[in-house]
Amino acid sequence: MIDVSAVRNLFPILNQKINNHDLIYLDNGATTQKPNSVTRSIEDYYKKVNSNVHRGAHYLSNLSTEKYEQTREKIKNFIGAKKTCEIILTKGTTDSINLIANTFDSNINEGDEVIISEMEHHSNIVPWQICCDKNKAVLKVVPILNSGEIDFDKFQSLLSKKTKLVSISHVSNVLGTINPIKKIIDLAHKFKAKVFIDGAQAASHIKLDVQKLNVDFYCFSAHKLYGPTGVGVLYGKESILNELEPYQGGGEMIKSVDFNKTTYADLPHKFEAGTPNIAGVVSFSKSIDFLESVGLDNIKSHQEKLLQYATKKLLEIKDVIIYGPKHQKAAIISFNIKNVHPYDVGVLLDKMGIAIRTGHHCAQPLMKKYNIPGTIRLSFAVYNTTKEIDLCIDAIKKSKKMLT
Amino acid sequence: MIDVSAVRNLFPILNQKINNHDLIYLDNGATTQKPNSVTRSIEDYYKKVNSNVHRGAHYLSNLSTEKYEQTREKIKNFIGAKKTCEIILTKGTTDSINLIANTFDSNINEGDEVIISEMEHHSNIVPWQICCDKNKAVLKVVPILNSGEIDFDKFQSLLSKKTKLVSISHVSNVLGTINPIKKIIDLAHKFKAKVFIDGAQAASHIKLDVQKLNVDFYCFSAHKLYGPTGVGVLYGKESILNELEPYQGGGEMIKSVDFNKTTYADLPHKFEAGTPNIAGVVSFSKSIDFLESVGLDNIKSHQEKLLQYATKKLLEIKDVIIYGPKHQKAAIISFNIKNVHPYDVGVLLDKMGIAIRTGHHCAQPLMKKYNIPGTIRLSFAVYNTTKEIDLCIDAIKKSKKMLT
Amino acid sequence: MRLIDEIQQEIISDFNLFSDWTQKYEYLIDLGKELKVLDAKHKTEENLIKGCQSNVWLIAKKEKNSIVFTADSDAIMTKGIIALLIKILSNQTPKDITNCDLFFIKKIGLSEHLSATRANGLLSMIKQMKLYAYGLENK
Amino acid sequence: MRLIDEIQQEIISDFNLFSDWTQKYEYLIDLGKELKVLDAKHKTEENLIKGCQSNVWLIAKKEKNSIVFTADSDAIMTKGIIALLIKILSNQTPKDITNCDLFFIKKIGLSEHLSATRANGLLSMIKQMKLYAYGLENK
Ligand SMILES: Cc1ncc(COP(=O)(O)O)c(C=O)c1O
Ligand SMILES: Cc1ncc(COP(=O)(O)O)c(C=O)c1O
Repeated sequence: MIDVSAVRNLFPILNQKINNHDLIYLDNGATTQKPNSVTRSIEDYYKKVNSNVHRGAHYLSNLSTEKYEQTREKIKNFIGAKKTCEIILTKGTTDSINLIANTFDSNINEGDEVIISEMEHHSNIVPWQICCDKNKAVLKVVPILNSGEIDFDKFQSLLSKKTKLVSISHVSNVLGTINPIKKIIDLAHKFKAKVFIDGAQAASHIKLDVQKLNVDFYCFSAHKLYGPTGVGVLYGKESILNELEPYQGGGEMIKSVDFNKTTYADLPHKFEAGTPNIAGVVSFSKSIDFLESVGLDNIKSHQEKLLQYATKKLLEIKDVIIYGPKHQKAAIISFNIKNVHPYDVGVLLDKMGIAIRTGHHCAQPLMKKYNIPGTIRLSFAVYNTTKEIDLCIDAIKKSKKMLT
Repeated sequence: MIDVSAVRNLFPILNQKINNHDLIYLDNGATTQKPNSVTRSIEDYYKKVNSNVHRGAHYLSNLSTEKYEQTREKIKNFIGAKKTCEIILTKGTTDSINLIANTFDSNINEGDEVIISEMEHHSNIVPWQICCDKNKAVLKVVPILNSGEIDFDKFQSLLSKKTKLVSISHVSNVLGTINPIKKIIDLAHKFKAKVFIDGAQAASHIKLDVQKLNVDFYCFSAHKLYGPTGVGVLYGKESILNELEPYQGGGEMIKSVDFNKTTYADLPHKFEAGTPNIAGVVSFSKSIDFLESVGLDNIKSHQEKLLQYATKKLLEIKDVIIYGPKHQKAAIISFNIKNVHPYDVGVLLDKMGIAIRTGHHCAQPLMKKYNIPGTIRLSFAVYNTTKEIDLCIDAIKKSKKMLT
Repeated sequence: MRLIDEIQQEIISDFNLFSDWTQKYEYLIDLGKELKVLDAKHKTEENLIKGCQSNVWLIAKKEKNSIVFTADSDAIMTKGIIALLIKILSNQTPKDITNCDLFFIKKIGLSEHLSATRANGLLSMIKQMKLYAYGLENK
Repeated sequence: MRLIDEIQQEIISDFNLFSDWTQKYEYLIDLGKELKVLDAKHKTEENLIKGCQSNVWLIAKKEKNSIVFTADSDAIMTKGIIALLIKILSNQTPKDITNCDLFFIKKIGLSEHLSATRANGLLSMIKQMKLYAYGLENK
């Protein structure tokens, strides 16, 4: 059980007034708020440590490097990786996916296939479109069922010897669907395809064990895990990462540079060219501390409770249509009200201090599948309460009345 | 004239004790310290604004987007660009260079040539090596004179119709050389070659006017301009940027995504896939405020004074060899002491609380040219004082005595 | 036709009567509902101004010396604001449209809807209206 | 040969005599200067442990039951620490080398030089010494 009010005390932004109402922040799928410890850690870093990493021989630069590498170690343990060198620090999920789409493509040749699903975020679509275009490979799309789940039979039938990579989200940012990634990974491996899992919406509440999952690549963004903006994680199996060419050149990603022959550094530095977001990375370790002190399982069950509660309340409103599965679902609800444009609801809720997201959620193909311009999305985090949901439901009712 | 002690008050880190000595931070070429206003702005952002940009229809996400875009506007004015859409926000100089090396390469075909110089930072070498390799183009290297200046005659003779791009640093991070970029740009343009200027070491003290310079691309990192880590700027002429394919896919860089046909967003969003380092970008506007309130010209003349003073004092020490030009030089001094390894000096200075950098400074080809394992580098910023230089000189003398 | 600024003043006075945001937004919604719907045949790709969330369709016709705008949106709130804009700008001369300053937006507290960060296509619509006016003025 | 831990204790006692860092570092520098130089022919790519800033060359030979290390560096401070390491680890049995805990480093306040963030090749050298010992033990 979580003491929500104690948790809320760690998040000063939740005391904001918006349009004369207490802020109710239900846009956690877009980004989460940050606990004091994260902000303080950024401040501390700049006021006491700031120096470039991996470069100097002086006290502060050593300290900076140590703190930077400690985060890597913490991430390694957080996701159950075997070695720290398998943790590449990027600027976010999108950066992580592009990194692999641009380097793993050495394994993708003319006629090969990459599989994604119909529910993917643009960040897990466009890089593969570009990658397949470039390599004359074919992008195959697993359709989803009306229930919002992957059509597993279709997935199975799409797999073949031509499949080089499967890239699927762990949790859909629109529907909340928790995909059966273990089954997907095991099946894909039978065809010697590698599997990339976009964990942007999963890592903040699902305990990971990348070794047990046997996943080849996994990624997420710190800003959706109560961490800073501009920091992302890419996990990759050492043996695979070692085979890939670097993505960006420059800075400390080299062993030696010569106009005739440049050799690259070992993992993870090979993939971390240039001065990284040091303050961000250092402070991200405080987010992981926060997650672990509250406990991922506690976060999960708290969010599940909110999900159940909000779903029930929403369905009591006439003409509400909820998209997505009934079970195996994360704390994300996408819905619409018959004959009402989602944008209008967003505008009115905002007037009442409620921050939600409306629109296509960077998943236009999914909108097309449901033939809708967008959805109204509520997405919950550890600091949300059933009282907030009550207020939100009231506001939705009021909006509906105004709009119809 | 600058009131240095007033400036120093804005930088709390300068009151640190390192190894029982007052910190003397002379590693500004690697990264600069941050004024309170920048740190405070990050804190404010997370405590009052935090929300994702370009996405929501709610109050905070609008505010966040506005603040993010205000920084872009400020950067535009800071460097004299014509339009805000010419300002691409990246994660740093290295990211900016890689972005262009990966997209401008559509203009680089087999047999074409890219010109860089012998004094470049690895970040302005390796991306072009990879780019040329990939496109079967030839990387040409302008040698530098012993004085540390570009061999302009050689540069002229390397230019030809085959030259598609010239990429040169505005200021060398090792030698401090201020390159004659206006001359380089004008000459290259005669051959219809585009010019990329790596301004990492220049933008904090040289007033820019990219339109007057008529430069095609210019880039720098916020963290070297008293700003946060993880933020970079890429300026590009609108007409050229418009012609380039996107670098990364995902998030808000699209107009519409369809499995059959994806169309990309307009500038600058086309090049900004994924959630950016919002807090970093927002706070960078405070760095520009800081630079403008002190005044770039004041910063420049203050640093020049430090440069002159330190150079004179250093040359009074027997067996000191300074690399680089005597004039047209930024506040960076690279030197060695005869028969002493630079690393040893760095270690001893560190013991005395003095943070400098030793080593190859990510410019191994330059080290090779001078046939040295590295240099000892002092690099000055607006908050440094002649008193700090005196203490540093004493420490160098003491180290020399211990080591020889 | 009355002057653009006169109409704006009138709208501002109307809005001043509302005591809270709910009334204001209900009024906007009503305006949106009352807006003459655009014939389906006009809802073409060509007339579309794509916002990230809601779409706007805009048509401009020259009648004598003035320009007549008709427009539509899939979101009712956007439509409400369109109705106001049409009230003000339709049937005005190209010159007046090009030169006008739409100060009413700020005065009635709707500037958030017309900021660059809003993904509703309204800002582009205003730009487009001025562009049409400019184009038709110089024809 | 005395035990590894005995030698470490002795070094710690020696260092305890110094009242400030200058003395300690001067001592290290002297050790570095006194270290038997490595013949140029041994300074091969193969024996090189490349640090980002200073290089280390390391050679291991088995003599009877123990291993003899010789090493060199281009930086004198690195050489000083190498001299200490050789004092402790050279002429010891492979087993003792593999199993030893180099606690003296921390005790005499040099751990900063042997942290993973230091670009002097020393840490890799210790790893390499243990690796050699392990390899030679099992031959
Ligand atoms: C001249 C030059 N170019 C490029 C870089 C790379 O900048 P960053 O590490 O911020 O990407 C630096 C900084 O180290 C530099 O001095
Ligand atoms: C499932 C999914 N994938 C990818 C992303 C992109 O993450 P970011 O914007 O942090 O790069 C998101 C977040 O919007 C997401 O929800």
